[in-house]
Amino acid sequence: MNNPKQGMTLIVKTVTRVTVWLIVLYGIYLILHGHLTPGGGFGGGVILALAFLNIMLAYGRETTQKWLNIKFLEDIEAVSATLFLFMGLLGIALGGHFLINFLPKGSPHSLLSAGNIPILNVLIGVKVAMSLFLVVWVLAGLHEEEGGQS
Amino acid sequence: MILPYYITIPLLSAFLISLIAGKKDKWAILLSTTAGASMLILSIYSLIAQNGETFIYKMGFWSLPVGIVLVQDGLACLMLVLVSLISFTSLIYSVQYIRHMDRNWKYYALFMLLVTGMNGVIITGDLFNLFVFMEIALLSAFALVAYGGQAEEYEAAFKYAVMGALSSTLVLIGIAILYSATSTLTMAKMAEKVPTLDPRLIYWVGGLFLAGFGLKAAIMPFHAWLPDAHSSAPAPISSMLSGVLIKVLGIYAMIRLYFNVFGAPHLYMNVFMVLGAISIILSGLLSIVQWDMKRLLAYSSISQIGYILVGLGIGTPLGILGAVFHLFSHAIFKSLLFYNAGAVEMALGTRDMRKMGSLVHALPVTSATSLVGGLAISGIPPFNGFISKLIIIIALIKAGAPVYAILAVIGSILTLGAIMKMQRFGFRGETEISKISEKIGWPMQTSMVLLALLCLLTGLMMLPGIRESILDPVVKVIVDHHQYMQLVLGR
Amino acid sequence: MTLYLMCFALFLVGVYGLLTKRDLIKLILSIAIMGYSVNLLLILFAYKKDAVFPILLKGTVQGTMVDPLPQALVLTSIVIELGTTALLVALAIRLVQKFKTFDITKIRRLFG
Amino acid sequence: MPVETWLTFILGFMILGSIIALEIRDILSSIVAIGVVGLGVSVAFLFLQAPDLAIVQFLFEIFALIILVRAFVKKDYHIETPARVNGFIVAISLLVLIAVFVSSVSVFKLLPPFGQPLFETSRHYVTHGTQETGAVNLVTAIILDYRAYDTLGEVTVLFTAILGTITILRIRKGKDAGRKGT
Repeated sequence: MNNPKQGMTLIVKTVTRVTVWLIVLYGIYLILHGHLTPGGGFGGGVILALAFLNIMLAYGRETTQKWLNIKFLEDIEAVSATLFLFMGLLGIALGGHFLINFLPKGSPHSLLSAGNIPILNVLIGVKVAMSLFLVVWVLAGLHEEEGGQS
Repeated sequence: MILPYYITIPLLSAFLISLIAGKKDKWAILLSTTAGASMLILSIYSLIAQNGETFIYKMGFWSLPVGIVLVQDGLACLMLVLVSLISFTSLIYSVQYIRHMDRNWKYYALFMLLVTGMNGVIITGDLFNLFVFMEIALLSAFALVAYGGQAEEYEAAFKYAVMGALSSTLVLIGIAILYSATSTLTMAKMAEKVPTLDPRLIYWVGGLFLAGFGLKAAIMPFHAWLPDAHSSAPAPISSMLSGVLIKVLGIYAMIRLYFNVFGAPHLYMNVFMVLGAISIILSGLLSIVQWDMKRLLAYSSISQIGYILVGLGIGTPLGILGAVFHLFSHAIFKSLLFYNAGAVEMALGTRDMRKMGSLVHALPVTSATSLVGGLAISGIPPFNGFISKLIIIIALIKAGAPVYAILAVIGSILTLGAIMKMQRFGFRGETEISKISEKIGWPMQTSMVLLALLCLLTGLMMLPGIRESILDPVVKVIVDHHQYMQLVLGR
Repeated sequence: MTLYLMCFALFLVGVYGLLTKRDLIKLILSIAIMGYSVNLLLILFAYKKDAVFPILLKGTVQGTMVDPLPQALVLTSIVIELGTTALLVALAIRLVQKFKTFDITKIRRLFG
Repeated sequence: MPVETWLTFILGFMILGSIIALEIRDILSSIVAIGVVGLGVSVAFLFLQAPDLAIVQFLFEIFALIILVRAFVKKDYHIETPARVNGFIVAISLLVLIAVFVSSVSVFKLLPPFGQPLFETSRHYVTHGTQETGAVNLVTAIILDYRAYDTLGEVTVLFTAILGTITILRIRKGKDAGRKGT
């Protein structure tokens, strides 16, 4: 934690490299099974954000900036919100009402069921992940910049 | 049905602005003004086409207590027109005003989110949904108040944010208790069940809502944040906050709850009258002693909110007509006055009236329109403010509350004094000012002239033919509280 | 009934902090406490005796369920509270940068 | 032990934790105490049969802690200045709050007692939810189908919050740095 720009020690970096994928996998699992098990887009999205955060803390800000294009993340955030709105507008086009569940419902307990719900869950998951990561990114960035000045 | 488009148009424009704006603000301006104009057209069209009817829109086609319902009745229509009007002129005004600060698309995206939140609050028929959209409007308002990036702006925004968070929590507790007692969130369904509940419960929950929405409307004991926030924000945002935000989040939500859901309990009508009278007198006095032009206007906003509350508290159709009309006209002239203050601040770089002088030659349009706005707010005849205040005072006398009528007249004189001070020192002082740092361009002039004309023209809304089609349905919604429930539930 | 009252007391602890504390961070924490209490109150209202969580499990016959609607509301309100907290923290950081203090009584350039 | 007893313990512990968080001088301990209270909420959600919420509350709690610690503790680690607490204000606010609390006692008595909700609107969700939406998790069915409009608003709130945060924290340069304060 001494120099936030360089990140932490090699041990932490190596462990992070392995565990981040597990965390991401778990987040994706939670999001996709949102209509079947507890969790859903919000929980899964936070887990994804925590995975990104893990990278940021372990590898430091500069390396993370190389890996993750921040502007791109902002765009993904806006796109996922827009797509949520478009799902609602598609409801008007296909079902006659805003945000109507227009896809076939399928049989309960299967992964591809419940019409719109899995799609909306994925959109929310992406949106939450990006938003929360960006919040911490911006808040943390301000500090380091201030540190650089003084 | 056009109801969901009041949400989707501003929301889509906010999302698209953040996607395609890039670094410059050109696209942002284009998109947001297009959205603003289309909402203005939509809302005026629906006001004309409404014809006293009530439209219901079921979100996702779920039957009533299960899903969320949107309701568009006379009151909602009028508020939508008001929000679209003020937001459209503010957007035009912003084009020059914000460029003088910086060129950033984020301002326009946040502005459209603010409009989304207010529209959502207006058209919803569901109590929790009202809370969610209230939060959208509040969060964007916090960020917009802090937009200028000065120390005072952060301080004002922080104060506003803490107060806003407290009021939202109070409202949410009220919603939770009402849900537990009635087992529904649809306001019409709640209204159906309220008569079966113990009145003590309604009084207590009403107290929570009074504190929560009173904080948002800045009624007198809860007003501490307003003068700071409204004077520190950029001028177009001040006019949005003072003109429509406190009315939509505060007064409109209170009308829906206390009149349409609770059925206008007597206790709260009296509380409205008392708090309204306190607001009129105290903040009238406070506004006279201010030397900061925008602070003066901010205090006078609290005083005018007091008039609206007193009018609502009378409870007679005439009083409510006055309150609704005053709500409408106050939005127009207060926004106009804030535009003027913003123009003066931009030209002179200060808001302190002691440093100003005669601006009649330097800023002809601004000083002329400020005279119109000032006369309207202090209730001088041909302007709309005169008519609305007159109706409230007549209603007070008719309802047998002469004390309140005298207080209202005194408040009007206090407002006149404050406005005279603003005119005397701010626009028509002794020292002739010829050198201004920045010219007021056509976008700002257009919006000022437009609102000044409307100050005169909206007085025509009281003419017999127009009044029946626009204002009377609104009054009917508020007075006849069973009607709302029956229309929404389809009985 | 006792539980409702305790939850309301938790809310009042938050309000007490908001009224008396003079530290920027303490104010933010007080708002967080109020948020917890409201969320918990909603879920307390939803609880039904001997009921199970509102998720159908495969192959089992489930008994009565607790009220799912407040759970959905609380999910929304948790997210809203996080958004408010983030915004408040951002404002507080800026205030500390400008005024070099955490004490709200010393941050008084405006009055009113 | 019945649920009520457990919840009474948890709630008492939460009230204690929040008082400690408010009264303690050290800001890091204060933030950690709030985190513990948040975890208490999460456990209470588990007892109240809301696993969805327990997960989300737990995760958002961690996140709020990260934000708070990252924002305030790292560089300007500070100990609260021993502010002269105005005894008058404390006494007045305590009196008012106690009055509110006492008045609330009779109101909470009027509500349906703990464990017996009215369950009118929600009966529809429980009996028809899976059949109408296809989702077996009824909370998901509500937030993404019955009340999807709320969720659209919620997504917008998050969007607004992040946009606002970026706007507030954006680095300002150029001519506005010289803009006159009033």
